Amino acid sequence: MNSMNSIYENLKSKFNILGVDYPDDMQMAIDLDEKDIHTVIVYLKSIGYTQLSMLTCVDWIKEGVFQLVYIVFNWDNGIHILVRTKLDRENPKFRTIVEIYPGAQFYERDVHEFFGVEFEGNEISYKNLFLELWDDMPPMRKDFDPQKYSDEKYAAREYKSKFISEVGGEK
Amino acid sequence: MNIMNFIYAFLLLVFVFLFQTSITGINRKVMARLQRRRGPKWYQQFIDIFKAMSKSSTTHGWIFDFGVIMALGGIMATTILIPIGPFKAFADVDNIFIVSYLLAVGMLGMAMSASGSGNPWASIGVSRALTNMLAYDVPFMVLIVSFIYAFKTSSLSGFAALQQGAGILGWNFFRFPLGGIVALICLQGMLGKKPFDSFIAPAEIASGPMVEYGGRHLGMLFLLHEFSTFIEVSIIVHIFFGGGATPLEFMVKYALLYTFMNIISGVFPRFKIDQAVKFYYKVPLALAFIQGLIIIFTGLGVS
Amino acid sequence: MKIISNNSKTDKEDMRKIWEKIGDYFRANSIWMKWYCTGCGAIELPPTMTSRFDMERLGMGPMATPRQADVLLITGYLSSKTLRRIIYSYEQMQDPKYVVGFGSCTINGGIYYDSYATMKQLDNYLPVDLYIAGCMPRPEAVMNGFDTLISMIKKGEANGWKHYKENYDWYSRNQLHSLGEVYVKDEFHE
Amino acid sequence: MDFNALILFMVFSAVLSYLVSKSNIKLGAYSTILFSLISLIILFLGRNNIGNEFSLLYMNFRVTAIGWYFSLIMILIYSMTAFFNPYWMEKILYPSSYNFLYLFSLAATVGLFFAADLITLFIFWEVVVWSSTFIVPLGKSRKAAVVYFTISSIGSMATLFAIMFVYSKSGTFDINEAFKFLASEPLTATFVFFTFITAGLTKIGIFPFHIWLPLAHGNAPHTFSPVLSGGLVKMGAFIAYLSVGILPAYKAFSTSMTIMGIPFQIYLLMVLGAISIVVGTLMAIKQDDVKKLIAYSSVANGGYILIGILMMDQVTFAGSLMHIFNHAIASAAAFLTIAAIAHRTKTTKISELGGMIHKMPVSYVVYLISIISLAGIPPMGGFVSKWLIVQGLASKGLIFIAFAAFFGSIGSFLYVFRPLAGLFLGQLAPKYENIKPSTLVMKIPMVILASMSVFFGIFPKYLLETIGEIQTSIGIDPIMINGDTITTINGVLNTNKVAAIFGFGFVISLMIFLVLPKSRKVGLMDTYTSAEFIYTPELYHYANSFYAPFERLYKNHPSVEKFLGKFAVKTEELGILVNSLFFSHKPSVTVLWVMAIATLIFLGGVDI
Repeated sequence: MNSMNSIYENLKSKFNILGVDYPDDMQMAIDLDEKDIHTVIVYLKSIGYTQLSMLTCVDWIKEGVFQLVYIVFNWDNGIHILVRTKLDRENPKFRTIVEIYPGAQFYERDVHEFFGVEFEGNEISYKNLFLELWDDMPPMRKDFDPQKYSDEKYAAREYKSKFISEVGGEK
Repeated sequence: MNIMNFIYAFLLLVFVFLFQTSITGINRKVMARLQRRRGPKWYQQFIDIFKAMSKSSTTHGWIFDFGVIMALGGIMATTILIPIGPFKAFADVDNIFIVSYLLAVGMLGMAMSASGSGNPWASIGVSRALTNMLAYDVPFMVLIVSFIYAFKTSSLSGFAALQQGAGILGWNFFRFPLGGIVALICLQGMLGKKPFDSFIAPAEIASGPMVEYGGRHLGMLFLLHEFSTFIEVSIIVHIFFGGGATPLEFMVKYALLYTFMNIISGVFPRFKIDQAVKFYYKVPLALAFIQGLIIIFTGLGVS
Repeated sequence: MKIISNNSKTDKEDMRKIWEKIGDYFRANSIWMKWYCTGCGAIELPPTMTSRFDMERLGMGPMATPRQADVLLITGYLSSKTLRRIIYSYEQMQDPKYVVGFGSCTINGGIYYDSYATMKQLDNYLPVDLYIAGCMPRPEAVMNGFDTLISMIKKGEANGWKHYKENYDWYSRNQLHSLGEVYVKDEFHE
Repeated sequence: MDFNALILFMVFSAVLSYLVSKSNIKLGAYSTILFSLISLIILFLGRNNIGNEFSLLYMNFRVTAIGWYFSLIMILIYSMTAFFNPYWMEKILYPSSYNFLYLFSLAATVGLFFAADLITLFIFWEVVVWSSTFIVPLGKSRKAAVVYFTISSIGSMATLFAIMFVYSKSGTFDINEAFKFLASEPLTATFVFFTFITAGLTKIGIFPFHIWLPLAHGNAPHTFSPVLSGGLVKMGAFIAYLSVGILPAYKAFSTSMTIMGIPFQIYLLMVLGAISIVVGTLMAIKQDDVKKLIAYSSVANGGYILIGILMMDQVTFAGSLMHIFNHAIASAAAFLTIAAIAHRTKTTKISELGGMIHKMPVSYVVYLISIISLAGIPPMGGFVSKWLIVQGLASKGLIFIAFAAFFGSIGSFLYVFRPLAGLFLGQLAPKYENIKPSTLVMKIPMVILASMSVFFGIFPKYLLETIGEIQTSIGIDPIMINGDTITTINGVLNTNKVAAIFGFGFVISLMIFLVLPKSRKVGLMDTYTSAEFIYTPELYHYANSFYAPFERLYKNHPSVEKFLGKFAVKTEELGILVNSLFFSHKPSVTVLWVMAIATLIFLGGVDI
């Protein structure tokens, strides 16, 4: 565990880290303010975290906040670092990191399509990726009700009664 | 060339259809038993053909239809040329070169209509089929040339007659073992059976040329497949296994040879098309040349 | 498990012409299958084909393209994107054609009943001749289902394709309501 | 109307068409059609002229049966292709000189075939080479003309040398007498045989000299390449015939060593013919430009013709003479259809075209018939000639030559099908959506040539009887033919019966087709796409690198062009070396030579 502490000490000395957490062995999560994300990611990439494993978004609807999570991975020491930040939920805007990790292009398209987070600087993030002809709010948000959408969009089969026993088990 | 010939020809076609389709049905059962399953009814092949013919179909233009008609017409014409035992629909037309070149009419007709359908899978399948033809046909023809030089005849019944006298050992398959091996390998390519069937690979190129056929086109192409199988196997039976003194003898030899080839194809994976060409131009071609030189210079086995 | 077949009518007298009867006999005994591997049911088909159950006994075999196939097996849940491709593929098949729905996802949406992407009842969009219940039906159930399909075809009851042709507008209205439009342009095939 | 008037008329018509096209180009082009058709009729009707001799401006001619046969083919090809001239007038740089050269080269070829002595033969040979060399650059590239001329001049210089050598020995130029003395001297006969036949090899395009064919045919104006491939290549066959038929090759080489029963000199040339079949087929399968493809197919078919002529026996020789006729018609018809397409779509590349059948069905049918004949498939004429050649080879037991023959004929299925699938069938590109079909005047020659292929495929009697006459006039026993049943030593072919059976089979399959339930017409884009929606026909058309797996097998093959290129570079370096040694101004070189000479004198002890 000492290597994790040394990395944390090293980061703590350079950046203003709001919080730290160790969700699993070989994993370290650090919370940062919005504006530090780019500098930290560039620094991490320079010291060996060459792979962006994941960029995703978590919808904390009670706090009215979107949480962006960047997971970067170092092939040499095998450690994942989760860089997390919080965005205002009403109009979530953020700068793209395509110049740092070109692979982020599709992750940002995915996050935009399912959460509605705008990424300036990555112009194709506005095109849809998985959903075809989608006509409703981004579906991964907690305030989206899939059951209502499904019932209204796809006609369900009407059964005379909920349970077979009521029907008397007709052949 | 009078009306009787054409009636004989029509009866020959009907007989070949019944005989060959039931043999295919039996072979499907043999293949199933090879894979430890029960396999379909023996007349399943008839049902498949008639079912395909009973369905409606779509066409992509006049060349799509004309190609299929020309292909089946060409193959039927070639079937008429083939003698069955002593019986021949038309006198002295069963020259080996006429048969193999008229076979090409069927191949060209199907190729034309397949690429006329506008589907790239079909054109890829056709380009593989023609390359496959270039691979298996050349060693076989080199062999045939040396046989013609040795036996001074190039008609199938002529070849068969020369081997009738001396029982099993009189067959060319045993008098020219190298030639016999080359012939069987080339027959496997002609039939488009397993090791050399990359041109109708179902998973790879969506069954190649057959991709756009449904309904009556598919039924006619099944017929075409049956007739062309009959032609190819009977060429080998006439030249290498002594044809048939009686039609029954010919049918028995035919059935055994075709089943043997099916069993071989049951246990083989599939060659890529350029592997098939490389294979044919190494072993079979060398054997064909060796056999040819033996025949021409030493005359061993000809007397 | 009772197999629900959606157009099971009482056996009224048989008004098919002799030619159709013969055709139905052939079509019943040799059904070529274009299985469209959607969802988790496709894995049930190899065991149905291989030595233990051997579907070829019934005259059934796989075919590569919709043009050659008679029956379209829908083996699992259908997202809206897949449903568009299935409708396109169904329309490419030659009449008479049949549709068999595998598993509860095609009958009533199954475990994905509340998903925003999957449809809940297949026969709103395609004329389904036969459903095979189960999540997913084992090869025994699949073979039993095929047997029922064969007897339906023999009796001339499996004419979902006629039903599709006759009230095509009802089907296309359902399709457009659920899918927006069937023939879409996407980024990769401009 | 004896033939010296014919030759005069043709030369005069060339000049006349030049003058006419000076005033009005279109009229000039139509005059080429008119004059070539008139000369065709004169020649055809003047068949009884065979045997008489005449002389013109101290050049004497003799009308032989084979000469008449060759010139009939030549004029037929020229007249049919002339129908296309009017449409290319504005595309060609100097149209009036094109018309003149077109008819002038025709007159020269006819003169060549009727030459009585070697000098006239050589004169007309050079006239043809010069006139066609001037026509080729009117198309796209000068380089093609340069390569064409250099290789033709290699041939003509060698033949000129042979003629002069023979004259010095025999004292006469007359074709029949000049070569008689060679029968007794095998060594000089071999020498004369090889030098005299080189002109033929270069013109047919046999293996080492085949480089000019794709260049010249590919870049010549569209309306001249049919003549180049159908007609001019046959002149080479005439020279090959002279060097085997008139020059007593078999008698002279009877004492020399034989391979498989054939004198080694002739067998060597047959091996060259076999190599050119294989090379022509392999290169034709690879081509993307249809004109180059058909040019390489002419190389392959030239190989067949050479092998047939060199055998000089009853069956193979008849097969090759008939193959000259069939190949001339079929490759001319194929080139004409490609010219008709290029006229509308401005390109002959397979990868840029597709689905032409929907726009030009007549050219499709003509192209189909001509490639069936080129590939040698039964109902067409090509089959009869290839059948004869293969029967002859089989009866002589030449399995290596037969291997090349079969490789060529089955390989021809591949390369004839590539344009069929890539150019005519498949998806129609939207940019060719509204092109008009070929005009009526274009359709006439195409239909005539195609129907000729079909006619001579079913009734080869008329053709084979004239060939039989030629064989008797040369002294080999003629092809046995009685009412369309061709009998050879070990094979019988009755083309009527084969055609009737093919028709019978076709009728039965047509009836089966009509009995079954009707099919619904669907567009080309409504096709199996593994359930994906497609909207761009060009992306869905499979045309370029059609035989990719097969082409990969011989991707980096040794090529004559590269070899010659390296050879040229080596000679250049040698030249620079010599220049630097002997012609440089540097004093050190002169000092070197002074010392060298001094030491030589010292060593040699020259007694001054």
